[in-house]
This record gives sequence, C-alpha cells and structure tokens, in this order.
Amino acid sequence: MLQTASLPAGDVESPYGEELEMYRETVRAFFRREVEPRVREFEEHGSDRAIWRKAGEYGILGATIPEEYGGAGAHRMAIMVAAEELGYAPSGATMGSFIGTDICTNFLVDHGTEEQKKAWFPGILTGDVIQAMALTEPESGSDATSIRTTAVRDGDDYVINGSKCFISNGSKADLIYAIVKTDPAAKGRGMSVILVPGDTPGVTRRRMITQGYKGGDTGEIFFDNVRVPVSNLLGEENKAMAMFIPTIGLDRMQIVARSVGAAQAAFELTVEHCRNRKIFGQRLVDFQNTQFMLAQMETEISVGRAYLDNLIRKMWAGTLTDADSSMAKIWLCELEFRTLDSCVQLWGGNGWMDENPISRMFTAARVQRIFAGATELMKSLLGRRYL
Amino acid sequence: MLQTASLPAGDVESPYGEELEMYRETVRAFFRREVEPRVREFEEHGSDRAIWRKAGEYGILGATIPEEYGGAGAHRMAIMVAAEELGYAPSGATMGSFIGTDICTNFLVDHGTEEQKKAWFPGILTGDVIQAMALTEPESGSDATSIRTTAVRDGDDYVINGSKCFISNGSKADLIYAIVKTDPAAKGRGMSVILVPGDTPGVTRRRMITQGYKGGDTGEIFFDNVRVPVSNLLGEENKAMAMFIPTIGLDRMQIVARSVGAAQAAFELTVEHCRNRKIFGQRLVDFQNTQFMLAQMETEISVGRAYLDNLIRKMWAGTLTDADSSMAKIWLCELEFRTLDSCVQLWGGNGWMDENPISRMFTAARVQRIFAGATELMKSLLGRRYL
Amino acid sequence: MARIGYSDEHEQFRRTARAFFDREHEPQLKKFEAAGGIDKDFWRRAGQAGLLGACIPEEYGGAGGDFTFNVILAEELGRTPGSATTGSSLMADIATYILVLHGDDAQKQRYLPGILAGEISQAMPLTEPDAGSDATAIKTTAIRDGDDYVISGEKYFISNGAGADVLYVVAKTDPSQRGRGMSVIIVDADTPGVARHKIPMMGWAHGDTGALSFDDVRVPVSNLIGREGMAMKILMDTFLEDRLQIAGRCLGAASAALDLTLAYVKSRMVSGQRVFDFQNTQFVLAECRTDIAVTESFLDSCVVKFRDKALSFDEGAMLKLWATEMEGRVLDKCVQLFGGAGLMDENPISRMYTAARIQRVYAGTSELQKVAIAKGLEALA
Amino acid sequence: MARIGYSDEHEQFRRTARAFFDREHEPQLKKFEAAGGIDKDFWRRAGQAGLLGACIPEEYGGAGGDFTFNVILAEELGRTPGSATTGSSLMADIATYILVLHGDDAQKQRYLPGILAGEISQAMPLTEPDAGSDATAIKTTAIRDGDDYVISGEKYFISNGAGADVLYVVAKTDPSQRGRGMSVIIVDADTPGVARHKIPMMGWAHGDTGALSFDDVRVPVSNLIGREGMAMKILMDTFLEDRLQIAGRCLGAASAALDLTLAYVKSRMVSGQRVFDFQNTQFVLAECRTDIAVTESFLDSCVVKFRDKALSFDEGAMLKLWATEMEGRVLDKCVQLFGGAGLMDENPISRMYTAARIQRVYAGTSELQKVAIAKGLEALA
Repeated sequence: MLQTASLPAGDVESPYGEELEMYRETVRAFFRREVEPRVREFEEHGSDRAIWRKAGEYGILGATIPEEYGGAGAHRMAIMVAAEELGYAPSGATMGSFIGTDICTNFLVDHGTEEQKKAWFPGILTGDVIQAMALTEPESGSDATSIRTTAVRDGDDYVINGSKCFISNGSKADLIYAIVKTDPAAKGRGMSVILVPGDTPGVTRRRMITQGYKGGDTGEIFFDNVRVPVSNLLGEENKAMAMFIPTIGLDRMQIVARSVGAAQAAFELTVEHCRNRKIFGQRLVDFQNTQFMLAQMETEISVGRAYLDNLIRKMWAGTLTDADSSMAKIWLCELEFRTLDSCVQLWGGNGWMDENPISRMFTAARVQRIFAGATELMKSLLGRRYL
Repeated sequence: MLQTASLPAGDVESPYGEELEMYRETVRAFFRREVEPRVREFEEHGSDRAIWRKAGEYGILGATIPEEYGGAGAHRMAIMVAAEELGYAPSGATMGSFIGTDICTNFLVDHGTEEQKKAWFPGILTGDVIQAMALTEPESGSDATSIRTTAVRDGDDYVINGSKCFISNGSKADLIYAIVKTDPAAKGRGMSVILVPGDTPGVTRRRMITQGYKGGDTGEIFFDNVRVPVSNLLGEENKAMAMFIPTIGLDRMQIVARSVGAAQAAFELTVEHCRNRKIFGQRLVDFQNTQFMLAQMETEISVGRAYLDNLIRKMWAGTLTDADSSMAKIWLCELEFRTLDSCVQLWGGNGWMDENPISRMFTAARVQRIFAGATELMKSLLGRRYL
Repeated sequence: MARIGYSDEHEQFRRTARAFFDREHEPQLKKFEAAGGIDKDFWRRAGQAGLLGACIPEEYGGAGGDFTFNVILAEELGRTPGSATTGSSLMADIATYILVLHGDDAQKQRYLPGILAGEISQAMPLTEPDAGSDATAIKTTAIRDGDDYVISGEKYFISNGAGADVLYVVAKTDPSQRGRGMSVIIVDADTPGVARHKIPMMGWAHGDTGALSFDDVRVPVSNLIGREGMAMKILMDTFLEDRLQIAGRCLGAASAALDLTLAYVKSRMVSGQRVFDFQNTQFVLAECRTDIAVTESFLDSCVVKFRDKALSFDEGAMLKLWATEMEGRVLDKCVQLFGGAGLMDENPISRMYTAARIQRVYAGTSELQKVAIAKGLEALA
Repeated sequence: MARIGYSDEHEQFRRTARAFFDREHEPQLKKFEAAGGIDKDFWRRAGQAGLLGACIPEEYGGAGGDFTFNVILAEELGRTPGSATTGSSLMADIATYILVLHGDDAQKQRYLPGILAGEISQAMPLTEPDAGSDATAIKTTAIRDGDDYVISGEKYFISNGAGADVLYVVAKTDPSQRGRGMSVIIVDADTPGVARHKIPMMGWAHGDTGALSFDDVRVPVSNLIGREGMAMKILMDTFLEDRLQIAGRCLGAASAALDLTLAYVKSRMVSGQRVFDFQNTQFVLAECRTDIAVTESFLDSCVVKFRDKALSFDEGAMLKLWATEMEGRVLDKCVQLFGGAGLMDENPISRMYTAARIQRVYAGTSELQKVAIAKGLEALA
C-alpha cells in the first residue's frame, strides 16, 4: 500500500497513545470480520441485534464504563477512535451512527445513580441494550431549548408527551435518554433527562429512510402519556443543559473524526482502483489528470490529519475551545465531501453502483456537513466573535 | 484584537522554541519600525541599501552564521521565522524576497572555504553584501539540470557565459552564487556553484517588473566572458546538485511559511476593517455574509497553522519528506491566495487602491502558487508515487 | 423569464409534457416505488399524450418534429422530482432516432407504431463492464451463422435495460477490429438467451439501469441496422442529441430543486425568522439562480444552433460538461439549505441530490468531455 | 463559433472596433505608459473611426444606434490586452446616454458634437470615500445660490475622473433627504474649485481612476440635468446598460487571455514536450473555454432581451455577478499556465490578471448583485 498519512500516521506518533491504538485495532477487526461480510444484508434489511451482540463480544461497546462495573474504564477519547474506524470501514457508510453511542454511556457514567448504573451497564457492555439520545424535535433544530416534549410529575411518576425525530438508533433503542421540559416556562433551565426503557407503554417509533446509512437506524420516537417512575430521572431535575454543554465539543469531534477516517479509506480504495482500471489501453493512474486529482486529495487529507491530530492534543490538554470544534466541524466534514466526490468521479460508472463501497460512502458523506451542527450554524457561532 | 490562531499561536506551544521566538520579535520590530514607514517610497523607487544596512543593525541578517564568525549561530529554522514575518508584515508585499537570503548564507556556511567565509560573512551580517542565488534560466524551469550557463576553466580562472532570469535580489546582489555547467556533457553531474562578485566585469543585470513586489528586486543577470579565479568555486566541482538537493525542502517551506504569515495578517486587517466600515447604516461585520466569509477564512487559517506547526515539528525531527513539502507548497500557498481574494472582496473598492496594504498583499500573493515549484509541478512529483 | 429559441408549438408541447408529469408521474410515485419502477401503463399514457416519438416522420404516424421537442421532454422530465426515483424512463428517443435515421422500411414499420403508442420501449446496450467511455473496447460479439447472427456477451449500466421490449445491441461483427468492426443489431428482449436484471444504484432507487447477458442469442440478419461495421457512425449521429437531452434534464432538475428549496426556506422558521431571511440563504440561492439562468441561456443557444445545423461537437461537449456540473453545484447547495430534512429520503430533494451524481459520469465523464474540448483547442490557430 | 443576436451592421462595427484597437491601442501601449495613460489624440481617432457616441441620435450627428454597439465596443476594449493597463477609457457612453435621455436641447447641442468627435471626454463623479455601493449616502452638496449651484464635496474612484473634460456630478441639492434629494449637475472640469488626481491602483497602472474635490464650485442652474431630485432615476436608467457593458469587457478580456495562453502553451516546451501536451493543461483550458462559451451565450441572450426591452434587473444583476466571477476564474487559470513568466509585468497576462480583480468589486460588488437577485427570489411565488 501507498505510504500515505494513514491511520494511524506512519511517521508521526499517534496522538491517542498506545492503549487507544489497541482499542482501534479491535474496532477495525470487528468491522472487517463481522460487519463487512454482511453489508449487503444490512443494506437490505437494516442491522440486527446479533451484530450488536457481536460488538459486545469484541469488547468495543461501553468502553468508558469503569472497571468496577465490568467495563474497560477507557478514556473518553475512545469514542474518537471508534468514530475514525467507523469512518474508515467501508461498511460504516451502511451502518450509520451505530456503535458511536458512548455519548449516552458517558451520561450514565457521569450522572447515573448507583441503581441506574447497575441496571443498564451490563446490557450496554454485551450489546443487549442499545441506547439513543432523544433530543431533536421537528420544530426545534439548532436551538435545543425550544423543544416541546414535556414530562409532568404525577405522584411518583413522570408522564411524558411529545415527539422526537432524527434520533440515531431511535427505532431500536432499548434505553432512551429522553430530553424533556420538566418546567416548560423556564426554557433552557427547565429541561431534564429521563431514562425511558424502549418497551414502556406509549412509546412508538418509526424508522426514517435516510440518504445513505441504508442499514442504519435513524428514527422518530413518539411519547403518548408515557409513564416512568421518578427514579428514572438522570442527574438533577431541570439541569439537562448543564449536563449537555460539556459534551457538545466531543460530539462534534467524533463526527469530525469519522470524516477523516472515511476520507482516508476512500482515498486508499481509489488509488487501488486507479492502478487496476484500464482505459484507452492505459491504466487510469497513468493519466496526468488522475495523478493531479489524487495529489490534491492526498494533500488535503494530510492537512486534515495534521489538523485533527493537533486538536486531539488540545483535547487531551483540555484546551479545545468551542471555536476549535466549530472550525473542525466545518473544514473536516467538507474535506470528506470533496474527497468522496473526487473518488466517485475517478470510479466512473462503477462509483454509482451501490455494490461498490465508494458509492455508499459518497451517499453517506453528505449528512456530515449537516448534522451535529450544520456548516452554517458553525459559521454563525464563529461569526459572533468578530462583532 | 480578536483571539485567533495568531502568530505565534496563543494557547499552543510555539514549535520554534523560545530563542527563535525572540528572533521573531526582532524581525517583526524591524518591519514595523523601519520598513512600514517607508513603504510608499520603496513602491515607487525600489528598495535601497540603507534598509539592508538597517536590517544588519537589527541583527536579523545571516542569522545562521556561526558565532566564531560574528554571527548568531542560529538554527536553520530561523529562515522559517523570518519568512513568516516577511509574510505577516504588510510591507513584505512590497519588498519581495528581500531578507530571505539565508538559503545563500547556508551554502557558504556548509561549503565555503575559510577564506571565502572570512571574505563574505562580515558584509552579509552588516547588510553590505546582498546575496543572490542564480539558478533559473529562460529555457530551464522546473528542470534545473537543463541550464546552459557554462564556466570553462582557463588557467587559474573560470570564464562564465550565459544568462539567468527570475533571480531574487538579482539586480542588486553583491555576491552572486552562479550555478553553471562545468561539464556540459554530464547534465546534472556537471554542475558547479561559483561565487561571482556583482561588480566583476562582464556581469550586467536588469530589474524585471513583477506583479506585486514593487519595491522588490527580481532580476535578470547576464554573464559575458566573466572571469573569476578558480578559488571562487564553492564546494567541489560538478557537485552543485548534491549541494542543492538537501536545501529544496527548506526553500519550499520558507515560501509556505510566508503564505501563512500573510494570510494571518490579511485576516486581522480585514476583521478590523469590517468592524469599522459602515454600509447601509450597519457595520460591514454585522452582515451575515461577512461573518460567514470571516469564519471560513479563520477556519482555513487555523487548519493551515496546525498543519504548518506539524510540519515544523517534523523538520526539527528530521522526518520531513519531499512529499510533505510538496503538499505544503500546494495547500498553504492556495490558502493564502483564497484568503487574500476574500479579503479584497470585503475591502471593496478600497481593496483595489494600492494605498491600501490589502491591495498590495493580494497582488503579491499570486506568485506564491508559482515559484519555488508551481502547484502543477508539486502534483506531478506527488503523482509519480501513485503509479 | 422568456426563453429564446422556442416556437409556440414548442411551448405548447412543454405545457403538455409538464401537465403529463404533474398528473401521471408525481401522484403515482408511491405506486411506482411499490412496483419497483414505472410500468407499461405509464408508457402507454405518455404515448397517448403525444410525448413519444416526437421525431418520427408523419408517414409512420409521428409528428415529424425537430429534436427540440425531445430536449423539452428531457427538461420537463428532469423538472419532475419523482424522476430522481424512477430514472431515465422516457429518454429513449435516442434509440428512436437511430431507427428513423438508419433503419430500413421493414424495421420501421415493425417498431415505430408501437413506440409511438408506448407499447414498445427501447434500450441501447452498448456499455460493458470493462468498456465504459471507450466504446471500441467492447467484447460482445455477433457472429454470422447462415442467415442469423449469434450474439454473446455482457452489457452493463444500460438505461431501461431490464425492462425494454427492444434492444439495439452494439456488438462486434468483426472482433478482429476495434471501432470499424462494430454493428448495431435489433434484439427483441424475449429472444431465448437474453437474461437481465436491474442494478442497485446510488440514485434512481426504482429506476431501470440494467445488466444484460447474451448467451448465444440468435436473431435473423435482417435485424441489422444499416450496414455491418457502421455502429460508430450510427452512434456519432446521436452524439449531440444525447448531450442536449442530458443538459435539458440537468437544467430541469436544478430548476425544480431551486423551486422546492425556495418554498421550503420561505416556510421554515429558525430562531424566529424564516430561513429565507438569513443573508447566507439569500446569497446561496442567488448563486443557484444565476447558475441556472446562465445554463438555460447556453442550452437554448445550443438548441437554436443545433436546429441550424451549426452546433459543433466541441459545443456539445461543453454543454454536457457544464450542465452536469451545474446540476451538481445547485443540488448540493439546495440540500444544505434543507438541513437535516434534506437527507431524509421521504423528501424529494434528498433523492434528487443522490440521483444527480451520475450525470457527471455517464454518457462520457466530465474528463472525457474535456478531452473532446481540448481537441478543439488543439485545432485552434 | 457564430453568435446569436447580432446583425451584419453589428458585426461590421465589431470588426471596425477590433481593427481600431489593434492599430491604435496595442502598438501605442509603450507611448501611453510613458505618458501615464491614453491621450486626447487617441480619443480623437476613436471619434474619427466612428466608435464614440453610438447611441447619439442622427439629429445631433450620431448614428442613433442601439446599445448593442456599446456592448460590442466594451467587449472589444476588453479583448485588447493593453486595456488592462489603460483602464476603462472609451467606456464613457453611459454618460452620453444620460445626456441623450435626460439633457435638454441646449445641453445636447453644447456637448454631443464634441463627444462624437472625441474632443470631449466625460466622467460621472458619483462614488465617495464613505459612499460606495450605497449611493444615497453621498455627502457632496449642490446648494442653490441665486442662479447658480455651489458644489462642495469629495469624489473618489471615478473612471476617467482625472482627465475628463465634462463631469456629471451627482450631488445632494436637498441634503436633508437621502435618494430623493440627489441631482445630476454638469460641471466643466476647468471650473474654478475643481481639483483632482489619479489614484494608484492594483491594476490599470496607467488608467485614469480619479479622486476629485469640489471646493465651492459654482455653475449655473442651467447645468442641472433633468429636474432636481431626479438623480436616482437617471442612474437607474443606465443600470442595465452599465451591467451589459461590464459583462462585455469581462468576456472580451477572458477570451483574449485564453488566446494568449493557448499561443503560449503551444510554443513553450517543458521536459521535451509542449506545455499544451500535458493533460492538466488541456483540461484547465477546456474548463476556461467552456466557462467563456457559457458566458458568451448568457451575454448574447441578455443583449437580445435588452433590445426587446425584456431584460429584468434581476438578470442584469446575474449577468454582472456571473461575468465578473468568470473573468476572475479564467484569468487565474491562465496566469497559472504561464508560470513564472505570467508574473512579469512585461507580459500582458500579468496586467490582465491584476486588472481583473476590480470587476467583482466596482459597479456593485458581487455581494450587492446577490442582494438584488435575492430580492427577485423573494418576489417569486
């Protein structure tokens, strides 16, 4: 294989450290051995519970759960590594957000009661409990505080009403972190997180069909007088925003990490293709235009890799700013998109056939520039600083 | 001032180290105090010897000359710092390559005889000796080995004939490093470096008027039976290419450093302008489009800064590859260009008036994508690796 | 804004086509999706509406119109959001052209009435897995055996390939040669030895892009179109038509995307204002509109020149390059303005975006168009 | 390739203009440079060649032509590499238009013959240091004092401003108002109190972009064009003409740049082959040619629509936006293909590149064009 700025980079020390690089190897092996062979099946019928349990067997779920609860007690950066690998695996384009659920796990680690942890951690580790963070609503978007789902206290229960959309793992989740208004008059200061088991009466869902992620699970969730005990409150009442804000940076950064992984994988697949494909009696790679397109891609990916590594170091140092993660979100997601677009072009007609991973990776790439804060929102946030 | 990825970056350790950061301060002070106030004058009449001597007084010339010869004995990375500051100074757009002559100095440090060093170092340090590397010819371009200037041995002299073009400091230089063929039959293995004092009979020059760099000095040099003693040979005969090759990376990288400096300066000037300029009763910065353009620029500059820092670390570690410097040359010079183009747009008509630094910086930026290896050449070099 | 180069008759045809798609395509989309694509009935209705065979001479029952009608049909098909799901469908008149220009009277009598009525749909199997842009590299052979040709080979990436009734197979009748050994032979799709299936694609989820195999398929030599070895000439005769048609679809799709997006951003509220009210939204849409307006002018002037037989191959290549890249730019910006909603397949914009990607690839990639344009530049003084 | 929308008379005028620039401009460039710009003699020769005042009615000695002639003149001026050095020069017919449309008979009798002959050059001081795109923010005043106006203020960034004989000064006759208090007043440049100089610019090294100051400049009220408060209406009446003219220059310049670059890459050898022989060169030039061809279609269709009084303000804005951005793209690519030689000011491409940057800024920045286009989008259903 070409000596490129691969994952992890050859001649520069990994910013993750040895332990997380071992975690990376496990995640990569999982995708290569378990997901890739079944990708056509997932495309057609969606993912199944068996693949989640398989992920549990590999030990890649709930990486941040402390050792005392049977977890690996890994650093939170594990989610970055998992995201890079989700991007780097061609099958990741089919699987959607899939295993990147440790944003949820971390909520439970940080804010769960002993009882809640004991109830859910074992299932999370084995893959029996799929988690979903249910925040976004049809009429809220970038402004989380405008959600309308409510949880009204009734004796020892909360009664939840409302609907959520664009929820990763939403149609399958066994454990829903419902973000609700417990004090609707107070906007951001009246929001709480309530754990709702997926099989609670009154919970219904619908899988949404997305561009890309054919085997993924993006869902709508409806709460119709859903009743759960008040002990299902996660953390303190009305403190959801305070719990959320510290996680935003990491959430954006894992999306970004996925982009870098995907761009790298697409580039490698395409170099290989250009060496093998013959046209007009020459290899595709022999054309100057091909070489220039590949050089442009490699340059941008190398720049992106150096940039991401720098940000990862800031994350370790605790100096990553909101502006940093906004800029990363803009630039690295656009990088993935440009790379995939060029790759499809070099694959030609084959790049449009969904049998080909490049085709699926292209389709999956588009959402990266939109979710977890669209480019425009990031620019708006950055823009305020110039005033 | 806005908290941006400034030079040096605020919250990330400088990759240059403390000593070179002090050198940076001196160079910055020199441009601010000595060059900027005279910039209109240089625009009109070109630079003069007084400004070179002033640079000598500040102690910023010949930084890499060892202490035993009266120099600072600085690390070669000093040229990177000087280049960043040449870019960061708005007046740098007028002055052209100017003080970035340590590529020459280093030749003398590495390959000069004791006699040659003693003869030239003092003048280099004071600014009395301006140096020029005379390699490019009208019919050679990216292929250095195709030069036609010859030096024929005649007794104890060399007799030099030929012409050079696009030579930085070419019309003023007191010390010309003439790259010649001493064995024209042997192509690359027949090239030598000969020191030619600028006032040697038979040397004539012409200043070329360039886009941007109005106070700079890009010249043609003609050698008509120019006779110098064989003791003016630098290093060994026919070994010029072996002397050159190790310097190519550093030469490209200093161009790149200049781009990052210039992009940063242009961005800062433009933020300031957008805050002051009123249009339709609002400040320019209040328009969403302005904010989005600034956010795009800041993002790209931050990416570029992180990338450059990463490469600087590789330079210290001695692991910078040819591919690295090619990719840097492509991406960072294009970054400067995009940034300057956006800045001019935000400055509007004022950005087109040469009274305004942004106008001059824009015009000066264009050459960066061309000299020291055009983008296309870099892509060709990278492209071979995919075959 | 008024367009230049279209007669009243053309504009009438445009209205007819648009009304047809509004009535017969968009409301039927769920049905087409359930059925895996458009059905025979849709073709028949298109025939009844007078949309098919615009170029068929009056003596064979057609309207004998100029090719402008087909460009209009293409643009209106592109303007139909649902066509991002069902694919090229009615764009088969390139095949009709071949029959009209090069078929003999018997062949015309046999097929043209059915084509006009929408009873017979056509496909042109040319491309093969290892011969995309380089048509002369095909490996399918048609070997003469008595009064028959025996055809063997694989075809790939064929519009309407899995469903068409009649196939204009491009094959080597003289495998020892490249371009000069290629011929076009009509094969009824139900001839023994023909096998085919649809290929799953990035876009056109329920379109028909087929993979076909021919295993000793035997057809009479009277099925040859024109003469042996004439395939490249026949194909070149439709080169400009094909490019005009694709450009029309791109323009239609980009226009429709802009309309959908405008409607969306004017109704969608964010932070108390319409998405339309953000300056960035307005600037991005202004860029889209300009891109579309410029492309419309270019297409229209190419249509006029084509009618005057003054359109060059260079211009055809520029049109294909330009229009397909324009569609890509516009669709990308539109999806972005839709935000998350734009990525849900329930939303037409999502499917239009995904479907757009192929335009820069098929019928000669952007790179091949540049090669063609550069040939023209080489010839310039 | 043949163009649509030009009569034989138009094409004859194009040939005349091109021949004029080839003869009277390019060979004289060194002379112009030495003199710091074009001289009176050049204007007179342009007048003799019949290039000036194409729109002046026959009753005043003009040809009474339609505005297409001025677009052609603009395109041919742009096609002249030297115009990147000497600037807008002959593009003063916007001012002539104002006189023709809104001047009274005495004013016309006084100036039109001189304009036709090239004896009188014109400029329109509108822009001020603090009022660029927002014309209504100007501060120059013209206060009525008996039978005179007394004019005071600063003007900046005025084409032909330092050399023009006649100035159409836009000033506030009613400073208490914004747009409705603005008037256009003719000021002979030698009137006491007028001071002016050229501004050094990024491009147009020897062009005339002037800064003017008016210090109690006194002119008779009979110098008012039209009525008081009518300036914005007068300016709007030339809005589309101005955009057409700029687009023409952009198209001409881009075409000339492509020609120069083609000639260069076909003669320049690198590594034993012509620069033209590299695939990247061909692809880049193919992109340029396409960009130019598309823009040509768009301009030509706008010219036709303008003649038919069917060109909308939106379309004018789109044309300005598009053509200027196109010129920027093409010039950037051309310079890159020249390599180091392209950055030497001796080389016309270098000056053409530098001069191109202003197009996206003056006469309404790209951003303002987008604002105008977006207004049209707001109005759409």
